[in-house]
Amino acid sequence: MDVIGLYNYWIVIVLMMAGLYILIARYNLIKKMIGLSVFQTSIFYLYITIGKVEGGTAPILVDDPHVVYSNPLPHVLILTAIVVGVATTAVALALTVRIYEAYGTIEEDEIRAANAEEQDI
Amino acid sequence: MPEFVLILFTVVAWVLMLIGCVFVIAGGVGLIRLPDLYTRLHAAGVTDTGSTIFMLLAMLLMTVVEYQNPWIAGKLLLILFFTLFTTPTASHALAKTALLSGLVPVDENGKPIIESPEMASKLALSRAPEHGEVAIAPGVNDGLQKSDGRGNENNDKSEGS
Amino acid sequence: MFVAAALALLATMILTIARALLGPTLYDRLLAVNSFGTKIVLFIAVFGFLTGRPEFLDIALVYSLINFIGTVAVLKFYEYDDLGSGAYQEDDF
Amino acid sequence: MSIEHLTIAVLLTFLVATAIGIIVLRDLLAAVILTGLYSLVAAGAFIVMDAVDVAFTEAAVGSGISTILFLGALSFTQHEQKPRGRDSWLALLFVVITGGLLIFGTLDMPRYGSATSPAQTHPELAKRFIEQSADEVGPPNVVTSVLASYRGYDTLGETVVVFTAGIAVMGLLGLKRRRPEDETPEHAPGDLPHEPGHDTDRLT
Repeated sequence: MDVIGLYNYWIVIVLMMAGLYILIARYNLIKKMIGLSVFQTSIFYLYITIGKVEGGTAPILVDDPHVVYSNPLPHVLILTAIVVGVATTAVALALTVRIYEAYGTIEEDEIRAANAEEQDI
Repeated sequence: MPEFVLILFTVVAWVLMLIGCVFVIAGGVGLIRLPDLYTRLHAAGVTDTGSTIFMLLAMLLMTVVEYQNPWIAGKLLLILFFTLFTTPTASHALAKTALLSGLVPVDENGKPIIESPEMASKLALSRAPEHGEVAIAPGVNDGLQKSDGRGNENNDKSEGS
Repeated sequence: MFVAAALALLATMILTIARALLGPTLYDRLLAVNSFGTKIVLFIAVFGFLTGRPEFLDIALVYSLINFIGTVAVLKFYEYDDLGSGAYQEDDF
Repeated sequence: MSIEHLTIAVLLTFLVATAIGIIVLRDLLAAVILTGLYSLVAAGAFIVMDAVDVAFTEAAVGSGISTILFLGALSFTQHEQKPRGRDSWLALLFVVITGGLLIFGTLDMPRYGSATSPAQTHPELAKRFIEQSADEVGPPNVVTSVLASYRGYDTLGETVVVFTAGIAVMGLLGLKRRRPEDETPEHAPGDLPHEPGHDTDRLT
């Protein structure tokens, strides 16, 4: 088994699972957003890992024709993803603030309890 | 540039870089081993300013030796400039906010220097004393004299680090 | 030379991360994060020389500024219990 | 094992340590601070892996703007409270099984840095961009060329998304004062200014 060659992927998966665990097991909505951003960054990492070429350099052209460049395409995709990611984070946090104003709490179980109570009445 | 100047530059760069490395590691160890926040600020200050100066100067010399590119040297100087301005400011703000929130500094035996968290926040809100002036703020002074004026000394330390 | 510096910086980063994770108070974590930022700036500069492409120093420059902004934003949040009425925008951008 | 491999391994281990710290910490402010650290470490690792533009954006957006957005949200809600979620064994089991399956899946992935992986050898994509973008578009930074020219519509769509998000945040929070001492929502100004930062990034 090639540890150096696969280490990046393993770490990406561990990070993904860490983010997923926060999303599942934590009830606080802001904590969930933090988990989501941890998950997001691990995906960025997966793409950049795929784009890297051994012995390559950053895809900024130099005069020397023998230079090997890393793959620029994943970088472009991830640039877009980062910006879109922060936009979604902003919307989600705004939703959280609204939820707090409506329910007085940002804990998922308390919100559920409040909803159930409302339906009973 | 003559050969011996380049060799001299490289040697000096080596020495500077080694000094920088020593500072970096000393700061890191200090960050772990020192007892409380205010002492750890000193350790962080060693890496933030000391090692930055030495390492960036070493890199500046290596730029002269290897690349002769004024842009790289300019960027290095800008990094040095900004780091020297921003990190002490951040440290100062950190110490001041910690004191304001009532984090009491302790001496080497773990005994608090300032009597209570409220005293610490009062101390943080007070103006720094002028030269020869003892009073810090009305009310704070009594508490400080009981601890032999060491709180006063500590105020200077935490703000200057 | 640069390899030695990179190794020293990596070793110190380990200690700094340990402080950020252990740190009993929030200020300890903040101090560790701030210090880590300075170290990563130095590391990027050293790494640029190591790989022979020191053009990337401007990234290190941006890092040093962002690091400062982040620390000051968090401290302002502590001190005034929120980010203040719009004042953080000037700090930030 | 070269210094680059060592650096990446160490930085990745930092990432895992920080992620575990985020999971364990109950204090939201500490978790937000650690998220900033996480982004900073990730950005450092991106530089080592040649993605300078991504590192630039990640440092500015992930470590700068995201942290400030989180702080803004915390200042509107209860910031001193602790998240109470249980350490659910079921969740842990699910996560471990999913992770195990994914790790099993990675055994067939191209190795790190492989120059013969499908992503590298597809003849019409990366190779063509690197060889011809200087003639066709101009700037020496290939990422800039692809972002602004070959995938220009994609970037336009991204701008639309950011604009929509800004409108959504304004619609959600409204323009009324939240608290006596505050004005306008903090998010709306917060998420627009990263566009200029993004542009300067493309020029590098």
